[in-house]
Amino acid sequence: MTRFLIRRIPSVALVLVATSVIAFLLPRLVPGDPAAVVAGPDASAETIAAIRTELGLDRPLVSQYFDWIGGLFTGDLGQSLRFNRPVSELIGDRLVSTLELALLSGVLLIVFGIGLGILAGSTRSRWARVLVEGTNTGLLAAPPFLVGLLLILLFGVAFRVLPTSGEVAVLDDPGIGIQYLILPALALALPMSAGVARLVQTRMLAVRQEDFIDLAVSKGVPPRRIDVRHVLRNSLGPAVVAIGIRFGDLLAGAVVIEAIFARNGLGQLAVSGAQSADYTVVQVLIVGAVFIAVIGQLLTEVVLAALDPRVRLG
Amino acid sequence: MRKSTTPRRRQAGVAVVALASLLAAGCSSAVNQAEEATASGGSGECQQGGTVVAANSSAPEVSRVFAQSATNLLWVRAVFEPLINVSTAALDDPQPALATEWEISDDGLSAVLQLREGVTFHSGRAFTADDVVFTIQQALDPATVSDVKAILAGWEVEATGEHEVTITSATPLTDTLASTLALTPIVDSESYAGLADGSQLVGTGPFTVESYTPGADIVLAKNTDYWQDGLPYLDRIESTTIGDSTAQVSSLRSGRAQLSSGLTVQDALSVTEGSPQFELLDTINGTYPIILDAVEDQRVRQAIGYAIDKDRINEQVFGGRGTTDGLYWAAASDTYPEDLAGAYDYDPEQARQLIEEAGAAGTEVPITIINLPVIAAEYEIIANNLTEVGLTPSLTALAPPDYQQRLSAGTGGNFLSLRGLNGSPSFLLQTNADLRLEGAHRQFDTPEYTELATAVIEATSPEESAEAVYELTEYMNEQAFLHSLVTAPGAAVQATDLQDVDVVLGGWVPAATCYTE
Amino acid sequence: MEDTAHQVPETGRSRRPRGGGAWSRYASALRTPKGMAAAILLVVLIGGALLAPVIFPGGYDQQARGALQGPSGAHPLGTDEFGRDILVRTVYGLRTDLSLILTAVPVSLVIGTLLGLAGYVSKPLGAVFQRVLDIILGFPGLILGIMIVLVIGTGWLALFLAIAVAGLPGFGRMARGGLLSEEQREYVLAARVLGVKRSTIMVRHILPNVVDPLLVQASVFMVIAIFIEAGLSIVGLGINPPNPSLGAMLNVGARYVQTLPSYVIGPGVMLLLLALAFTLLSDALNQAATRR
Amino acid sequence: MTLSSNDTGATAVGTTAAGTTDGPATNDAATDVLLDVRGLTTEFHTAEGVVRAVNDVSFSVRPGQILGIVGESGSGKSVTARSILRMVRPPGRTTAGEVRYRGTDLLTLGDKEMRDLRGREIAMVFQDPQSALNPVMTVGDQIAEALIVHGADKKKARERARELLGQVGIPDVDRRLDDYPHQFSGGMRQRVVIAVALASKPSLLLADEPTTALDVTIQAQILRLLAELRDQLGIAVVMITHDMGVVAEMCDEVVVMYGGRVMERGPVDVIFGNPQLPYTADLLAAMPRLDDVAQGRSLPAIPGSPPDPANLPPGCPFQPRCRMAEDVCSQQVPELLPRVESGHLAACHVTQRGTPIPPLVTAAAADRVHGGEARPLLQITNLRVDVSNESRGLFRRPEPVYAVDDVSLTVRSGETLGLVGESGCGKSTLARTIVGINQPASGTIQVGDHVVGDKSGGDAVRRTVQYVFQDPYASLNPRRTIRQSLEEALAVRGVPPRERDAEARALLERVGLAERHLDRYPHAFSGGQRQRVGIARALAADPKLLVLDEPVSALDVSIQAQIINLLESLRDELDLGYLFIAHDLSVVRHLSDRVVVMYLGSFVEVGDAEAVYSNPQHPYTAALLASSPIPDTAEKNRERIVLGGDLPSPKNPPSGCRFRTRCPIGPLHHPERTICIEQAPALEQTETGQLAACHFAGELSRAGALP
Repeated sequence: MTRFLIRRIPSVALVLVATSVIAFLLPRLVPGDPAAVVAGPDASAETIAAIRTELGLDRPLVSQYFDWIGGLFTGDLGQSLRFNRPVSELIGDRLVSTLELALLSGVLLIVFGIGLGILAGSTRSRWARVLVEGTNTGLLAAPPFLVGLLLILLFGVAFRVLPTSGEVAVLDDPGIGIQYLILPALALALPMSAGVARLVQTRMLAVRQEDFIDLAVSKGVPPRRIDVRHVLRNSLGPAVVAIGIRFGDLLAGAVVIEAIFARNGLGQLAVSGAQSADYTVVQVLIVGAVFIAVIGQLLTEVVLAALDPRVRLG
Repeated sequence: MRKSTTPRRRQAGVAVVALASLLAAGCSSAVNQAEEATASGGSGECQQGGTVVAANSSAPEVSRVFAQSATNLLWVRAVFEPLINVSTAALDDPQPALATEWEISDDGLSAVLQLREGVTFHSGRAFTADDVVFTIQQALDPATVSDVKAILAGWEVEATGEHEVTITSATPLTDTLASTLALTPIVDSESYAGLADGSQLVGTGPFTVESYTPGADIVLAKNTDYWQDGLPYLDRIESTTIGDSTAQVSSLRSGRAQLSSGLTVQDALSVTEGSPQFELLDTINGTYPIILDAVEDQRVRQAIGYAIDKDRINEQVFGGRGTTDGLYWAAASDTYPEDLAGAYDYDPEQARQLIEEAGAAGTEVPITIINLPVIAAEYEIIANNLTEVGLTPSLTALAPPDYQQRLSAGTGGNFLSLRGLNGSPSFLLQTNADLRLEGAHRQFDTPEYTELATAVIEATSPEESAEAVYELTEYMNEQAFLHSLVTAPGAAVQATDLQDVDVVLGGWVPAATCYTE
Repeated sequence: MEDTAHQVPETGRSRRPRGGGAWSRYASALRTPKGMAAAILLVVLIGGALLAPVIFPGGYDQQARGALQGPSGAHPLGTDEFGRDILVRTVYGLRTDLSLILTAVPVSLVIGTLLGLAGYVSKPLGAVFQRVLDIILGFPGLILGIMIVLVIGTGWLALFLAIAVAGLPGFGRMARGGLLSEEQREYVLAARVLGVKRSTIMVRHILPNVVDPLLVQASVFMVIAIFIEAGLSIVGLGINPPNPSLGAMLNVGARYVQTLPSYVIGPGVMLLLLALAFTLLSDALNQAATRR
Repeated sequence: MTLSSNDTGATAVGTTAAGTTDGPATNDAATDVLLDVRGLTTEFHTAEGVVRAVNDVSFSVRPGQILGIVGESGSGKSVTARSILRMVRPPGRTTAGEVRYRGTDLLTLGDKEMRDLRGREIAMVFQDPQSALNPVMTVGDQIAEALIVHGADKKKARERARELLGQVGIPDVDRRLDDYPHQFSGGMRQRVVIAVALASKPSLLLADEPTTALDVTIQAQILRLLAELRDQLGIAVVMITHDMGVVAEMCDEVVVMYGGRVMERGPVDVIFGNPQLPYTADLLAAMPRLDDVAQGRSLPAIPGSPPDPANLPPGCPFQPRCRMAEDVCSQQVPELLPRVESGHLAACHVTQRGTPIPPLVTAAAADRVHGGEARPLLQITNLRVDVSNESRGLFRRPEPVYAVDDVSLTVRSGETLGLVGESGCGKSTLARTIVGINQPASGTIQVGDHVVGDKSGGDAVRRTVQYVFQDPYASLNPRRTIRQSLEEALAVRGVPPRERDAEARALLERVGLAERHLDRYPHAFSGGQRQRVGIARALAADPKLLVLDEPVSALDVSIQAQIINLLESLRDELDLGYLFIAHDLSVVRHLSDRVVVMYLGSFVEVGDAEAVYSNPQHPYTAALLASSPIPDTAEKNRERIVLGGDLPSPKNPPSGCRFRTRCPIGPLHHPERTICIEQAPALEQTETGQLAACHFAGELSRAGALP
């Protein structure tokens, strides 16, 4: 396993370097001037120019890039242009919010995705299958924000059982915090889980056709045990891959859900950073997100290996 | 054969257990908790204590303490106080704040201010005249964002006593002193470096900064050493950022927030209409002009003025809360040229005729806007109107960095603008980016305009001033290089059980704000 | 049918695609219940969108004073904040969405596939493109779309590009996966042994067999494209007003969800139907592609 | 509506048959019969209609007996086995008949009772050990599970699992108990599957083609294991197979199935000695045999192909292919009736009347034209092929893996060089390297005057050498019609478009297909027909040499002979050279002039077919020959060399002689023979004329038996 991970280092590094260049250049391609944002709507061109100099934006791009990269290696992520604060602090303040959301929706994604998939893949009653399939198709077609709006309507307006706006850190107050977390996590996880469920279901149906299922039947193994011990474990691979890919999304990309549920997470930071040309923030977030996606991929492979001895030992 | 329920049951079981444990852990409901915070209602006596959650659509920006900024509306006057407060409702009636009284000389070129004694910064240091001098120096720094830099640049400020300041100015102070000082809150010289990045936010206001999360929220706690006895009432203010309007609306409805700013009027109305819990609150007055820098033909510019249905904009975008006199000036001021109001009332026929005369049918009218819901909504009606009279509007919607850069560089073309209406015509002509003579975003510039505007700025008596404004306004109407479409107060939403939510230039002054029984 | 002997009882899992003309297979996909539902939905939706100017000749920007009126005979879904008919705008919004996804997704499909198949021309080139696609894939959620819109400036073109670029990794990886497995197929080897030109092998043997999963993916991505449009609209970077799009309408309508629910329900249902149509289509295509 | 009328007819006859066929088996005391199947009928309800895969099948099994069920694909033999255990997959359903196990009708048991019985009383072994084991469970757990579900506690189950693994001959049990299936070789996996089946000490084992997916030497191991189990534990075995050789060697009784019906049944020696069904007789005759010298004569072949169960011919299912068919055969389904010898039943209208089955006439093969000087078409010198597929790392090169290691050979026009070896020995790699799919690491391949790999060589090679794949289905693009496939090949050859149509027809005709087949897609063909198409496509390039990679091993026995005959006549008519690769030694013998035996990337024996088969000099060759089942009951008790162990990995070949780890005369049995470990033997001339790479060449042949 370690050997496998070490083998991946060069390609991971390559991706990250390329990403850093793109992350550095892309925000700067956006027309506009961060100094103009700092200066405000009424500012004159002179004020903006003075602020540009102060922010160091008049230096050559190459030196800006290498300063940034150099900083990264010493743990300095840079200063936000707009807030004049260390980027690490800006991210740190929101990381918990995003992590909480990602973790809970990750858990929900796994529970619902795999649960729904198992349901669809193992039920033998026609009607149950039609019902589960229908739910699944509906969820597949429903975008997260629509689900979010619906949840807000349902729980925030019609039955006021759960808060629909804001957040309380789970670490500060677990009981309350988790209540704030439930709806956004659901809105994020439900539509995604439909995709995962679809994978599990398809795979289960395919695995059911495998010879080793016949062997199990011929041993006299009861159907339930077959489902769990033989079908299920062989069916999770593609779902794990999908969840692995999605988890990166959860961590870094819950932009819309954060907006709708008024959470101040990294997604919001990224959007506002992009919209206000806060290059230094955006570039770190992009590199971070790609990094997480890469880590997610590696983790996926580790989990796959845990699930499948052929990968682990072969 | 057909029952393989265990995995399913087990799954369901897991879910139930998870939910149950969650509910058990949270036997205190977040919803109830949020409601408790607001659960008072009724009106009457001011209560000591309580927390206000104030939601703003944009994040606090500490670098803009010296500017009128919507992003700082709900916290900055809680921490930083100016010498003079100017209520947005009464621009001509400035109120003492850190200055107890002031006197302007007859020629209007100098003023003496008496400062309040016994005021301390949050750090404990006493406030003196030197702090005023320091503050104004900082405001003049090229990299400082200040709305009133142009005026301050003409000032000499001198500490003529421990609690006395004398200002001498190149241009008359009569119409500008109050607004200028109201927008320049006093900062602490010792911690000023920490203001740049928000690590130290020290002022003299009724609340101290407990925590500041850049880009997200700022939490304020009661300043127990506040100079006004018995104030403030509130214990805490959480000024938080909710960018999405839907989320902000739901934060109000769910009882999380008691004060909110940055919603469009329509959104605000959707919360307040028919609701006993919320009401609208007027904040800073703003004017919403269209600047026609890229329309060469004066007749077409005039035609555009006639073509735009300002009343419908007022009604559909501003909830009917604004005025549509077509003038840039605050109607409440003494110098308001009433005769000239309504020159460009909606008259599509007239517009068509002018366009025909100019042979401009089908002319492209590119319009640059900042990508904000209100402005975009305004544009929708304008575009519809212009199409109706035979012009071809087209849109460039820009994010703030791009929009502001283009405007300051004078490459915005025709643009929709949004400016605070913070003072007299004289004040606006020196500070407002659409009107001012130097560093203006507007590209229209003629000797006549400079002359007429200078006359307004240099007027010392009210009569002189009124006449100069009249002449300037006449010229502006004729040239039609900009049309003020709507003048409307910013719309905030407040919970009805909050009392004395005062708004001055700069933002909400929470000193006297309290919950009622 | 001389002998399909070992296809009936003996084999259970040969999931090789069956032969036959491509069109007949896709036609058979549409004959399944799901395919039928998808086809009907799509015909209705696309037909409605195409005919919008005929059905509602007044266009989508007929403003009036009566803003935010509830449903009535004249305005079945009520009017929006500028007094425009919501139903009319919903149909025109559908038109916008369709105009986006039906152009951007095919473009993405073609370019993504070319990038994915680049490895056939040159292995290093293929590897490089694969890395590029990895990076795009790693971009967090909407951020890539937001950056693209910001660079280009809001409007149809920006949305088009945002959708097209977002689709590249999916198509590229799928094409590459297909290429790698097809290259090992014996009929490809057989063609190589015969000396068939590489380009001919690609066009005749590899592409047709890679196309099926790509079409399924395209159908799936149609749904995602709709979501991208909506997501960008929600952060205020959608289509330029006064053009309607389903996402932009939902974004505004959400504010009036209490006072004028039809403002959300109209475009919301339309969006769901559109997404549903493509979800069903992808299912049907998938079944057809993997049917034994 | 031929189908339904045919159906009803069959059912009517079948019912009567069930009544009358209570043959000798049921005459025995009921206790003596372990399994009694009567009138078993299983149908598949498909979109195209009802397919009766098993039609009125009756037979019985006594304790300790080995019953063979033989048949070709689609004969219903596997479905029969599944029907017994009630494991037919939907949409299949057993609709009639009885399956009495120890007197209880299994078809009427409740689900739970049936589950209890599965594994405990009746167990099953599957064809493909690669897929029959759950890849994510350790083999120990999988064996133990068979016990746990029948009520054993975990500890005991594990203990028994260990014992079982030992019993089925897996070495180093303690360590391997916790290994996963993929860590075992194919043969070892099949042993595990058998261990799973044996776990609860069943009385009856249903073995569904248990050795089909295995190599000959491994097949011999497994067959020996099954025979031992029967002898030691008294387990009855129902052996389902297509291989008459396996039946002859293993079984006591045999049931011959065709078109879903039992067509003949009886004691093995009776049926092999005196078949009363033309099908059985012809099938036996059509098999190429190790022991007869068929050179110069084509094989007797059964025309046509096995019927589609969805579309059976009326009357006797074999009638369209039967050379003795009469009118009655197409009108009436023959009943399974007792014949002269006790226990022998057959279903044939014609032989029922006592008409003897005349021997199958074989056409004399066409004269071989390769007179005079045969030119060498292909010359391979010292070829090595590296198949390590790891991409080159950033810092290191992957270790080379030579699947083909330093081999040389020559093929001349008109000549067939047979290449035999087990899977993994490198024979396919060698073949693919010749046609340019793999790249040689060193050595040269010379085709005619051109060297492969040269710039100029490519086209010449393609014009000279063509390749026929093992799996004709996989090698035809399912999306393209036969015409498109052929015309593509013709286009490459440079045939002008106008002539292609005529040329394509000619090609099809040449391989025995008709013009009407041109516009069909591959899935519309039977296996044999597809292989004909594959050959036609190869011929389209007008080659001089065909590399035939196991061209008949995926085909039914009755079809194999057709294709072999076709290849033979093509060779002789066109003066082609063949490199014929196969693992089936009898097929190779029939077709080849010279034979190469390959083991782990190297040639171990090279020589004239006659010499190699009659007098193998290398112990591996001897073992291969001895392991191949012979469809003759007389050979049942011949001496057998059963090689132990598996083929080592080419990644890490043994030092010295590569065969030494399995060699019956090597250091395993003669510790003093250290030379085998230290020194690789060279391919050298032996006294019988062929070349062999063995330090002790000829020893096993001389001794004639194992030490």
